[in-house]
Amino acid sequence: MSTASNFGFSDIETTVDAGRELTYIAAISEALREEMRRNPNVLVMGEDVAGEFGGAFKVTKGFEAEFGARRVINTPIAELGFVGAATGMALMGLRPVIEMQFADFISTAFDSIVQFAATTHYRWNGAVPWVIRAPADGGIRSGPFHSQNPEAWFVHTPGLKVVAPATPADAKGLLLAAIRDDNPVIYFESKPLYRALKGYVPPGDYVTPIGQAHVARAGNDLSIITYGAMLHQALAAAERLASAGIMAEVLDLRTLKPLDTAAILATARKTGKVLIVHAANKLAGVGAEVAALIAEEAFEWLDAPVQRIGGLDTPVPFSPSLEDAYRPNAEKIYVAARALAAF
Amino acid sequence: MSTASNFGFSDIETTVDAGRELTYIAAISEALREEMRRNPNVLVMGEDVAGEFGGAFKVTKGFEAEFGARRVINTPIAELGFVGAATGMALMGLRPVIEMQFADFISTAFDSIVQFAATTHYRWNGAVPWVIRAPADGGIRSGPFHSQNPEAWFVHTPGLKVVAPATPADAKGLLLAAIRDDNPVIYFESKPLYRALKGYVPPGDYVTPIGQAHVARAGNDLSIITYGAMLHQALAAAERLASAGIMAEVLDLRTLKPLDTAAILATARKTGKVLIVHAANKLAGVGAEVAALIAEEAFEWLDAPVQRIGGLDTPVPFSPSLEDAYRPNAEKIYVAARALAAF
Amino acid sequence: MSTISLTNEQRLELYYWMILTRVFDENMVALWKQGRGVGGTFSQRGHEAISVGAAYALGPDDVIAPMHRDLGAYLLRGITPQRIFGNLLGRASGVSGGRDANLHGMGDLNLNIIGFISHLTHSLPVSLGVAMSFLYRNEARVALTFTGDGGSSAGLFHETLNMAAVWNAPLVVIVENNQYAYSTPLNQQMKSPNIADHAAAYAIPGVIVDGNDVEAVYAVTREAVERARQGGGPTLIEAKTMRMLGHAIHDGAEYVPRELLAAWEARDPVQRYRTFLCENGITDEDELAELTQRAEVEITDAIARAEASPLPDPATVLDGVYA
Amino acid sequence: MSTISLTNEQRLELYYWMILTRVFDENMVALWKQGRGVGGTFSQRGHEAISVGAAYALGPDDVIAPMHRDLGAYLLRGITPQRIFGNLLGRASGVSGGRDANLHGMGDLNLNIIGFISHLTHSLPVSLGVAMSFLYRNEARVALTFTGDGGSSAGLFHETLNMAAVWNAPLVVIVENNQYAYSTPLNQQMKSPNIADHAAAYAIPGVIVDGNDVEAVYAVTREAVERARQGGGPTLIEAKTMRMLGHAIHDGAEYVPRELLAAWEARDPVQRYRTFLCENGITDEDELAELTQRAEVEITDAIARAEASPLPDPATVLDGVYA
Ligand SMILES: Cc1ncc(C[n+]2csc(CCOP(=O)(O)OP(=O)(O)O)c2C)c(N)n1
Ligand SMILES: Cc1ncc(C[n+]2csc(CCOP(=O)(O)OP(=O)(O)O)c2C)c(N)n1
Ligand SMILES: [Mg+2]
Ligand SMILES: [Mg+2]
Repeated sequence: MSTASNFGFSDIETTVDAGRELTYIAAISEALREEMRRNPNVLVMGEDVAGEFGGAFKVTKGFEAEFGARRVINTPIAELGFVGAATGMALMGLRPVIEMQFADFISTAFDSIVQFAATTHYRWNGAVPWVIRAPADGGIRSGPFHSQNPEAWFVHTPGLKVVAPATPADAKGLLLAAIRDDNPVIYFESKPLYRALKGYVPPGDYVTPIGQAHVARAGNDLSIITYGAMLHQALAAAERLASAGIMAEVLDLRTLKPLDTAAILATARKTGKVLIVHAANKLAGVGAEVAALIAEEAFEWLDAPVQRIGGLDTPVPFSPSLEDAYRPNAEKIYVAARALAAF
Repeated sequence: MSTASNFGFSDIETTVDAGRELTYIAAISEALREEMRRNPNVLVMGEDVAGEFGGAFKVTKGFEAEFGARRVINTPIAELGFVGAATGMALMGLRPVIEMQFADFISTAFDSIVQFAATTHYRWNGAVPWVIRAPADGGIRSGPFHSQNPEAWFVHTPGLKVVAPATPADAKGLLLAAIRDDNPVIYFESKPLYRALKGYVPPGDYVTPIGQAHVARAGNDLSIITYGAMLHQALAAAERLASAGIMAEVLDLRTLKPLDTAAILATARKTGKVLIVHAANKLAGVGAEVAALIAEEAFEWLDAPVQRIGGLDTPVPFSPSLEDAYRPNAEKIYVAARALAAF
Repeated sequence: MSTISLTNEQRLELYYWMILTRVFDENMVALWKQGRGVGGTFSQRGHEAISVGAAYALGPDDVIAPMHRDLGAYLLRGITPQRIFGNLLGRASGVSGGRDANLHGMGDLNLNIIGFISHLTHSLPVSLGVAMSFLYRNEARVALTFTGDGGSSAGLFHETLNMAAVWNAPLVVIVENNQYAYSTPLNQQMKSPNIADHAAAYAIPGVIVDGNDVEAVYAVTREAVERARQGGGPTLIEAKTMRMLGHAIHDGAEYVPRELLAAWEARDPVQRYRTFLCENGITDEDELAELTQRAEVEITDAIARAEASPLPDPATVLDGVYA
Repeated sequence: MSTISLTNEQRLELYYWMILTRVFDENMVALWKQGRGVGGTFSQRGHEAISVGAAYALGPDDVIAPMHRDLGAYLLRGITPQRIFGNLLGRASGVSGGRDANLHGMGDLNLNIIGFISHLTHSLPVSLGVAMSFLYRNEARVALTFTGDGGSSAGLFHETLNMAAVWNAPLVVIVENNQYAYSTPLNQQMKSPNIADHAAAYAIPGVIVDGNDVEAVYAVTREAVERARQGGGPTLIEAKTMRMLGHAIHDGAEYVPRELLAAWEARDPVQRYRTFLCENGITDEDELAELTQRAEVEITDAIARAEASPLPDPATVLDGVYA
């Protein structure tokens, strides 16, 4: 996986070869288009999603032509209000898929998400089956407001579900699962993977169940628990570790809420050494919950301190030299894993 | 400490006896009044803070009469906008102390806090010395929107400081420290302590430094790490544990960002057994960071799994029967601590 | 008092919902004064004509999203007094099953009611979304929602009205301008006292109505609802009234000038309609007394049943977080 | 072309800032096309008259909070082209020291400039707070800020104008209505095309001005600034213009009808002022060519220096999170 800087603005390939190797973003687009064909209650809304334009990253290009303006809605710049409107639609049984232009702007809709949508079923049985697609993550020289990974805010919030696919297949599978889920689901897509990562995507109706992590690589010496773009950095590190005779197991969480605690504890108990990696701020990030869970429930199996690598406790800096210092990568993972293996 | 249900609406005592035993809320009010007398750049703003009314909890009652309308500003219901306005004032060198009517409404101002105020110094050296006073916490039958403990969102966010006093003395000392700090500080006050907790408060200029935890009770058998109203539940549990021959050390974090990692690691290494307690949702809460830190840096000293008790992963339910099930208390702490001691 | 084509039967219905709301409110206040309440609660006094008059203008398939002073709307739309007292008292039988407090969280989609949330002013965009679902499915239904003068200062007021206008949504927004947001008088909230003035900038109709005149509220709401139903888009209605008691049960509202209250007391919406009905020979004091009596029985009975009903089983605390 | 009392010297100054902005922009676009850029950037073409005309109306102690199409304002207020190119290229010498991207984060309190943030429309409330600090300290200073047509749909637009009106704050808000928010045309953003209409509901002055006429922009801004300075409170100004290139450097803006662009091209603010200055004998083509030449040299030099300057030391990544 490269971190190509043209991560986002070109058109998405629409012709799929027989081997069904799709880019990550093409998988998102395909899942959405197919589900809109299957289910007339599914619609998309967000800034610039309609018309020939089809969204900042072109995920919905051609959608208005196929599905009509009623199902492909351009919104004014009013995230708080239009997520609220999506909640109203969802309460009436529609299934809006909301595109945030960048995940960074999800905070603008915060109250609509964490106070209204997240609590409504608990309070009065109102189901809110919307999905927010949030183009997240950095490494692409986009600066503090186009690089954020804000998932921890939502994992801490009762009533939401949170997913973060790392592969084209899961990009499709988790989006379908998210749309079909009767709850508000935040779907964090990884911009650096958009056009840089290709992989096999099953045709047709393919679902990755929410709540199931995936062992992306098996190993006995230590566990690397991660998600999103960092999966590929972890896999690259694991490859190098293997050359050094260290067999790392790599667990791709895929769903961040609800966490697959069984899978987390299984790998921790299996290897006894755990390194948790994510691009988001390490401090009080999702990795803290994973580490705490392991320290609580796999303690007796542990042979070493639970390690974490994450973003620094700063805004995401823009300049390449600073962003590289800010951001985890395969090299940093490799170094930490070697130390852990040697513990 | 009792959880009296009249936690908030009566006037605050203003005559202070020679022993200087003040309620928690009187200590807040005193700190604010005294600092406004000392520093003409300090002002208060928020919904209903002005006039004879003086705020939903009466913290600023009489302030407009003393300091004038210029320094005691009633705002319309526009949290996002008025926190933004406070940021502008702060950039010009004023020190606004913003009252959120309830901590639950801090999410309404989210972007102003986490995107603008928190990042401005890192991005262009703009110092934002405001304080948000956020009346937090439940146990008082106030339901999902008047009982929240949202500190974890802010601890995860780079550029903020977060404090949570548990005693009248720290209520004063941390408020003064927060006002004098050149950064945006969120000050979580505990509603259940407002009028239910009294204690000695030093006169005059008394500061509790930001970033320093406090050993509220020393002990060797296990550590209870906590903050806010739960400190008093932990102390009550420790008392009972002592009768059973178990000597618990109780660490009051006081500051949640930056965490006093030295104090946390010291107590963990000292006792080898740690129980972390907070009223906020346990899942991906501040306690997760504390547990992860310990699992990372005190691992070799640990004699038992790191335990956490927190709120459930639900909105805070209103009904007494449900809220009691939701919320940690001395009994639950006692039970968990006994099991931990026996590990 | 405006006159529109309401049958006398309908007028008595309107009156009954108002007196039921008033009796509910007085009993609720008394209950709390006796220390039998749980948490806080909001008095409804003064708002009866708005909540009842507006809700009465809807058809059964229309959706309503009331705010915290719209008890009358909940009652009229079919939430029983017992379920509401159950909510106030945190009972399992309450609308929210003991989960949400006072008049919040009282949604019931079977009755086409969206529950209220503390955070102002989220009923507006949510109702816009409800209205958009009607356009989506080509249904001739309308969404009606409410905000206070205070809530109108929030950004959502603007975002919602702007999008509703662009999308021509079948949405009616009523601002219950009761002169105060908690302790804050109107002139500290906005410079122009007429909130309906905002409508012009959205290029939608804006109407000011006497919020203490139930038939007038009914009439303007009805007109807006029918316009929306026929594709005419959203309307902003400002109903002027006065909050006659404190913001919530604990609030003595000493900050409100007594003369102001006295002036509005003379325009009490319930008493005023009573006088209108009698003076126009639509009914007489005996029949009205009977209605009051019926309301008293209904409310007293509801309180007794709600108080006698159990709190939720703590073992259910985790239930219902997810659908 | 409106006429107001500007000296010829001032007019040449206005022109210089506009041509400097234009030359900066053209060089920047070329740089990015050559792949020498870092991240994205926003073209300023079409916005020169607004950013320059408005900023020129301020006194040195007034505070300005520009948006992402106000390059001219940054230049006029004293941020050097080199520091701005340094920002765009992520250099240590950039205004934000490599921390923030493109024209964001370019605050400098020594120059009375508030930095822009991506999240729309936070410059508004922050500038309101700046204005409030002037009232607080009894200083005769004014805050000026900007938003796009797109940003005017955000709730902060309402919250800010409402509070500014109630507080009578010395604040001027200019909406740069360039017909599009990214790909979204005005009629999908709002029903009424005149954003200044909102002013009436806040009971503050609202003015529409030709955003391609630098002297007109200067004149209305100057009037609003002086009113604010004298205690007359806030003004909402809507400057109508057209975004002449894509939203950002990567955007070809195929969604904009070519005829629309052609129509606006004929009203190009720089060319128009050039014609005005020549036709009125204020200057001649030779002098103007010389100014252009001066701008070219300044910008070329700035680019060279910025490109040659180092990236930030990675060891400093943690510096400056806290004050
Ligand atoms: C976003 C938000 N901020 C603050 C509050 C606290 N609060 C509850 S009601 C209220 C006043 C509401 O005034 P108004 O909208 O005029 O309604 P009224 O109570 O007068 O009927 C306030 C400030 C809230 N519920 N939501
Ligand atoms: C809250 C928020 N949502 C979305 C965006 C993404 N975004 C950046 S610029 C833009 C369009 C802005 O349009 P307008 O305000 O008209 O300014 P213009 O670019 O036309 O000058 C959008 C949607 C943002 N920056 N902030
Ligand atoms: Mg009101
Ligand atoms: Mg625009």
